[in-house]
Amino acid sequence: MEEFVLDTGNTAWMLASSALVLLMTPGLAFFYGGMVRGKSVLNMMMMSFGAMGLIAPIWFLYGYSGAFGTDIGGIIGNPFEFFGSNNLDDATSFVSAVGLPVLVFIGFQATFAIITVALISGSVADRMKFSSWLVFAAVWVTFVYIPMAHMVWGGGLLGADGITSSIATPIDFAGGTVVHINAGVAGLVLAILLGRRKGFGKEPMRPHNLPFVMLGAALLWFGWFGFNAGSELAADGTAGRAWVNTTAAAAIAMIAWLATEKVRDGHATSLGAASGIVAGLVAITPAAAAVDTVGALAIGIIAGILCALAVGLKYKYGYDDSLDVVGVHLVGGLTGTVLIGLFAHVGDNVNGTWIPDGAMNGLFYGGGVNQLLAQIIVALFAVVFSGVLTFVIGSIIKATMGLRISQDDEVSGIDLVTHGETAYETLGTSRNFGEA
Amino acid sequence: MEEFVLDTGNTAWMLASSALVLLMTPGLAFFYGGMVRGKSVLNMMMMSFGAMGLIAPIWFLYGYSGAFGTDIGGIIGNPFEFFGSNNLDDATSFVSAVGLPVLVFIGFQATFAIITVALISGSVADRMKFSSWLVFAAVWVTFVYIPMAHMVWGGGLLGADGITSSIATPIDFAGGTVVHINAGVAGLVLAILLGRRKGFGKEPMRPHNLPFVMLGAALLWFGWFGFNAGSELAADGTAGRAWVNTTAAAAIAMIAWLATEKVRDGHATSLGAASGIVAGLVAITPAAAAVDTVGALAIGIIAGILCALAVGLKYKYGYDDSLDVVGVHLVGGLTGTVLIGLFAHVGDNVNGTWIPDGAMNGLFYGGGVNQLLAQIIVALFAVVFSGVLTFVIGSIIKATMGLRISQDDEVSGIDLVTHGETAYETLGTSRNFGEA
Amino acid sequence: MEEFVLDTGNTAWMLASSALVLLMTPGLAFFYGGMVRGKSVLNMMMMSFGAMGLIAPIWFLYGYSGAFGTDIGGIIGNPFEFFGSNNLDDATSFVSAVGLPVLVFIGFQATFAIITVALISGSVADRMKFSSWLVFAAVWVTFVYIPMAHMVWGGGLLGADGITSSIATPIDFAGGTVVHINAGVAGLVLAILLGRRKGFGKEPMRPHNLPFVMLGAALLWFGWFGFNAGSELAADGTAGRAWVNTTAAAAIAMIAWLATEKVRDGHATSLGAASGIVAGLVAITPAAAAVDTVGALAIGIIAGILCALAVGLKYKYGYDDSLDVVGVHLVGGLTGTVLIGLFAHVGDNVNGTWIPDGAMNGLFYGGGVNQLLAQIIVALFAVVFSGVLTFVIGSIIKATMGLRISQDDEVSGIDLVTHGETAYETLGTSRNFGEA
Amino acid sequence: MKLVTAVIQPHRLDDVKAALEAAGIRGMTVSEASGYGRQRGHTEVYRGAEYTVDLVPKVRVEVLVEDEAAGTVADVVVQAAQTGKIGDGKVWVVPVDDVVRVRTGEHGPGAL
Amino acid sequence: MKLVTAVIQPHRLDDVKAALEAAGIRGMTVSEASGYGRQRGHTEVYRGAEYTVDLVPKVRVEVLVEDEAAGTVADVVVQAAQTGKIGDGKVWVVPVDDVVRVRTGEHGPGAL
Amino acid sequence: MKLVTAVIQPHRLDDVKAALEAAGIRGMTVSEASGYGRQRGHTEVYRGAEYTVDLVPKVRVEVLVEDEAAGTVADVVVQAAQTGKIGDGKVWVVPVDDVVRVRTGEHGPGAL
Ligand SMILES: Nc1ncnc2c1ncn2[C@@H]1O[C@H](COP(=O)(O)OP(=O)(O)O)[C@@H](O)[C@H]1O
Ligand SMILES: Nc1ncnc2c1ncn2[C@@H]1O[C@H](COP(=O)(O)OP(=O)(O)O)[C@@H](O)[C@H]1O
Ligand SMILES: Nc1ncnc2c1ncn2[C@@H]1O[C@H](COP(=O)(O)OP(=O)(O)O)[C@@H](O)[C@H]1O
Repeated sequence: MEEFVLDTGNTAWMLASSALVLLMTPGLAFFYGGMVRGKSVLNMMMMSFGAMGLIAPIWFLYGYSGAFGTDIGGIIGNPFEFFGSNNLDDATSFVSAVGLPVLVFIGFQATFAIITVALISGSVADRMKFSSWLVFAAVWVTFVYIPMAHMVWGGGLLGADGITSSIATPIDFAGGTVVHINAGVAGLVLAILLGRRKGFGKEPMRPHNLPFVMLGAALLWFGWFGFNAGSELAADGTAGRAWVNTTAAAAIAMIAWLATEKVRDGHATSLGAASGIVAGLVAITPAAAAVDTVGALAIGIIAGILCALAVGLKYKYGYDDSLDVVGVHLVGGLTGTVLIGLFAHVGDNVNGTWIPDGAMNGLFYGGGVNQLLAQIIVALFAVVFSGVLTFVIGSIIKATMGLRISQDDEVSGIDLVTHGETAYETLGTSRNFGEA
Repeated sequence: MEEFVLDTGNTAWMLASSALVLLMTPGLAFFYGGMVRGKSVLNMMMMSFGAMGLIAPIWFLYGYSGAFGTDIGGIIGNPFEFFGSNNLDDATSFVSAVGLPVLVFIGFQATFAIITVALISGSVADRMKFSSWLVFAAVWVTFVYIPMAHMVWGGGLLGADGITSSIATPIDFAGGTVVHINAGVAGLVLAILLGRRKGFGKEPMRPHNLPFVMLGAALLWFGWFGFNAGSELAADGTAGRAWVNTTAAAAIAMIAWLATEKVRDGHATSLGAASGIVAGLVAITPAAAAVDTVGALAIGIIAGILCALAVGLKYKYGYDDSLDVVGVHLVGGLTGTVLIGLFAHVGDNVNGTWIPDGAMNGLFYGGGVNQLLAQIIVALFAVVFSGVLTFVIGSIIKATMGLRISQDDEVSGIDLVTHGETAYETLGTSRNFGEA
Repeated sequence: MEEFVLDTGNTAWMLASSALVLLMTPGLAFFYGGMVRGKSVLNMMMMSFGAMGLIAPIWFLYGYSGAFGTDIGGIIGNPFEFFGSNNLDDATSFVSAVGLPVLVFIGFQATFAIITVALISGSVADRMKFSSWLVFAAVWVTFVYIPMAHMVWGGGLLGADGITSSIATPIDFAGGTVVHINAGVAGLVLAILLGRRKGFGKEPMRPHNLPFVMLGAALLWFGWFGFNAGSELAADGTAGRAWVNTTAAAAIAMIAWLATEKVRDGHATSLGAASGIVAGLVAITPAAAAVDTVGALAIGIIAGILCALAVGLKYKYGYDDSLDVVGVHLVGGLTGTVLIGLFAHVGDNVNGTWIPDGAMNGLFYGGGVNQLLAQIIVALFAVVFSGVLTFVIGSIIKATMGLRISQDDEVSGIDLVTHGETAYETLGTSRNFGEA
Repeated sequence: MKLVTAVIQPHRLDDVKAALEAAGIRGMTVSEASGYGRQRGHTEVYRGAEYTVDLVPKVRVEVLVEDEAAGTVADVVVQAAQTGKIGDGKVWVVPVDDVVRVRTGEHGPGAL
Repeated sequence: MKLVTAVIQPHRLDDVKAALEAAGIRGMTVSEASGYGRQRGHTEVYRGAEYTVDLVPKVRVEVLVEDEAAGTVADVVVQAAQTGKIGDGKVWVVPVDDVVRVRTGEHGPGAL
Repeated sequence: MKLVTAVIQPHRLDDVKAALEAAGIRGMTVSEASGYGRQRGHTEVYRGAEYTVDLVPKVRVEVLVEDEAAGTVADVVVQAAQTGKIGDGKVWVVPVDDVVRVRTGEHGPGAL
């Protein structure tokens, strides 16, 4: 019989990482909340907080089991196996090899499910019914996120023995497909189902509080260390590699975005800096330990430029992806996932890098095209899977409870109408009025 | 002779946990600061920051020794034993069994003393003299917090060999009595001694910045991982259990509070979400590793509903507990402390749970009523102890230096009058004026 | 051949510490950003974020190698040795003794380089060309920071075998010279080269958002645990000592600053509390594990008072060190560095303290004047080194691309002119206008 | 000359601006205000206590015009701002003795 | 018709609102302002430098009334806003040529 | 009495205040506004989309004066606020029937 040997160091790092990733969702609430107009900031934040409230219990009840339980058809794990986070055994768990108590891993994974759902909310700003959002969140995590997590990390179709097994094992270190492509596609589909905000493309709809956007970007970067370096599930040199690559990519993507803006519009904006950071973080996520420092910088630069260009697409094609879930998360996620096929680099001289068995170096590092092919196949699969299922779920909600608030309410502001509040004290109750 | 064997993993987790809990107090400053009107936000925050400034030195000088020094009459430890954090010995310390250097434990405990004092400030918003607050903080931590910490954690009257020893060992994993009931009662007593704010019950006194309230709630949740999972003093499966239960309870309490509001008032507010999170965190604190996932969810739901209802009591009974220290911390702390008697659950199949020797499962898990009784006794003891001593301390300060600023100053705003500042640049010095 | 033995506990703490220190720079962005007027907050924050974007890649490419590569003349390490973070070997690295993968150490050190550069930006508020700032940042880190880091920590002139080797080994636990004196002097020189802001000394230029200043101070304190306790590079009792001393000094320095203000101006301000915290953190940085609790409190009190007085000097001498880089970082850094010569205390009874071989107790603890002398020499060397080089770099940029925006642009606001944005939605696009 | 002042619903500002521009008006001054009138503010509930917010957000638009244009301008604003719901606001006209353009020091109708 | 404008201490607004309502006034427009006058602002010290803030927060209340009511309304406001301390503010009355209710297009006293 | 209202560039406020003080004016009321006129706002680009911000920040200064002082005061303001660039703003003068000092209830010129 196996015995569980606790590694307190790895456990310490994973407890900290779990806390860090949990903080990303409020960070996102500020990143998104600062970007909307002052009349809908609370609703924007409530979509993130609501995701925390709903998804955590779902994860602890059946989500973990559905993702990491015994495989059923390559699509999903048995949701009843560890129902209620029961029937767990540290000695035989998924993470026993690194001396990690399985409950810590469950907590860590819960934070991934939460943030993925919250990411989607950026595309529905200012106009989605809050009740429909909550229903969507619960249904989507169940039928889209949990299967995707299983397929990639739980031994399903997108893992080592999955659809690309004859080509190469796909690499997704920390969630490029499960989190970013998944949320990005869902955001696009929801934005289309919802329709455009009144005034989209005509009015500026400027961010009402850019320091909040920067606060959000900072908390996201900080939390992302848990996301990427934590995905090693251990405190070792590979975690160090992920830490360094994460910082390198986020930093240079910010510079690349600013440079793109400067050339195109004449100004390097703070909104661009915040967006560039996130674009770099998104793109490096699947590649975090699979590339060397130069590879991380290359991925960061490419993602910074591509995402800076991609956020303009919505005006061209007329879908109101309000806060650029598509431009940043879908495009960034695809960029990182595919570039692994070029830049994956494990070998002598490259401290800390790691790729799974069956994966190989990228095209630029002598590994041929196989890895690139595998990455592209997985990315496309994720796009189609998430797109079709999100469309079905969104359409059913639209047909039943409806997706959107009335246009009058949208004009008055969803904070006031839906939540009965305004974010800041305004005329009539401000410092200068009433009781002085 | 014993020898100290350092466990770097446990130490790593406790260094991180200590930092996390320290961050809770600024988090509280934002949680509270966003809730007051714009003319008193700085004073609100200064009460939390002032607590950090005063309590940390007190703790390092005599506080730790008073709480964890050799027991004197079950009430307090010898405050001179480790005066100035000297005479420490890792090998014989309270925490040597987990390989933790005692200084790390002293730092961790300092953060608990700080936040407990800061919590009280919510009930005295807008009107307490800042000098009196500082004196109160120093005196209260000395005569109320330190003895309470000793009684519960330092081997005193509320521990294994204390007043309930013939019934059951009370369970307080991370500070339900010491921190939340204690601060909640103190807040109630101070609010009564101070009297109501001008306009209480008549004017809205709306939160001036709800995103700040949400930032505060987020930082509190984040820091609470150090508080609860850190209270295990080790990086192991029990810490993982505390992590998961903390998240489960906070999440579901938010949903429960929102649901209560929606039914009662018709709106699910962001203030409610933030408050619900804190209510869940408070309630799960004493129970963090003593219940299973379902128990944590149950405690969260009950606390969310009860606290949402309890915050209305102040209007009924006419005490101005301005920011609901009573409604959230006292009611939430009592809820969690008592519900342990129903939900405590250790045994096969429940990964990571832990209760002290002499404690037993709750009523719903076959342990009978003993644990429930012990929990109720301890809670009542804490209410009376904190209530009486706070009343004495508050009354003395009221009679000597006075507790309250003048009503004119209250109307003008305590920020301007007491601190000589206003939080935001206002008309006359704003962006649009002066040097544009 | 040596073999590398991973210590997961130390690695866990250093991964967390690295994340903490990285968060300090956004923290600084808020600390500084809240202090400027509303028309230049974004530029203020962008100087910090820009430093993150530029310095991280530089550090991973040649910075680490320049600081910790094979010594060249006591001044710098070989920048090509580990170019691109390659050619690393955990077994022979600088940090192999504590079982830390060298990549983790590289990441940790990157965050120090970033924050040091960002600190300087406080003295150039509202008026420096953003392009010139970016060029300055890249050049300065290369020619000033990297050599200084090498001299103090990489085995150069200010280390054990350096210029004071015949007197005593200088003590700089976490960066009093490398970070604070260095940035403080650079800030002074840049402020003089730039000249004063229009209206300096005549108009209030009040902080536009004091809660942001407090948020910044809180994040700095939180991150500083990584900075100071992380500088032990291990999770042990000395890290615990650094944690406790950091908190003690920050807390009491806040109180000391507030008391100084109260006596001098009649008000204890929130700006003073935030500033006092930072002053205490700066001063304890070099001494973090070299003094006992009482020493830490003494250093905190002295730094709090001195810095509170020093921030007034700019009005007397007429240099526009806008946000007090000199008054807080230079004065605080010098205070801490010199006071080590009085308060250094290692020995029985003092848990966790540590000083390097060749260093000795301070004057007040029986060590004589040698340590004091060594500290003063090192401090003066750093002042001169940083001063001269910063002057040369700043003058060249001034003569070529120019340092300063036009006065018209300064009056209009650098956010709008340089970044094409305003921080908050203002009249014309606010909640009340346009689409309601 | 006359000063036409309009207190309107914030979300009508864009239409009012467009209508005035169409009517040949080349300048105006806009500011934030709060209105109190037949239109009652919404009710808010904070932690169990209910309050009525009786001041509702409005926007004030001021236009200086020549005497003979005052009536037309007022009508243009009324038409553009009208939604037919309570709270649409008021427009009023006040006599003006003189107007000066700061840039040039010019007085009278030419300063408009 | 007349426009009565009052610049008052912010904390008197509630009483002024109540007094006007009691006097039968059904509408008004309120906005933020800063006053400069005999009442000097407070002195602030920031990091050792002292500044006088010479603009103090005020609230502006505007009420459109029929000609004969102007005096009464001004008096009602003065009474409700008075504290007797320097800085209580000013009330002034301006003639108005016409008033229109935006909702209905009605002109004159009926539009009030 | 007259009410002199000036809408000026925000950064001229200090000079206008100083000039009025030098001219013996002891009180004024200041508020924020946005101007729309010949001076066009700047163009902003957000994530690839371009917008023109057509309302630019202005400050409104109001001074109540005796009839005969109105012209001088207007000129003083114009001189102090002038930069010669488009967007300098407007000054206008409106007749006032009565002024009351809230503190004392005093009417007329003595209330100024
Ligand atoms: N007598 C008045 N004096 C000044 N402003 C008024 C007056 N009456 C109404 N207003 C302004 O007009 C707005 C709309 O008035 P209200 O009575 O709510 O609706 P309506 O004009 O459609 O009947 C108010 O919010 C207020 O700003
Ligand atoms: N001549 C004036 N024109 C316009 N507003 C004025 C004038 N004088 C005073 N005020 C306004 O009235 C307010 C109170 O005036 P102040 O001189 O301070 O006190 P008091 O009116 O009680 O003598 C000022 O803050 C300003 O808003
Ligand atoms: N007809 C008007 N009515 C009211 N305010 C006006 C009018 N025309 C201009 N203004 C105000 O004067 C400001 C400056 O006007 P503008 O046409 O930009 O420049 P200038 O007065 O120098 O020709 C505007 O921003 C606006 O606030």
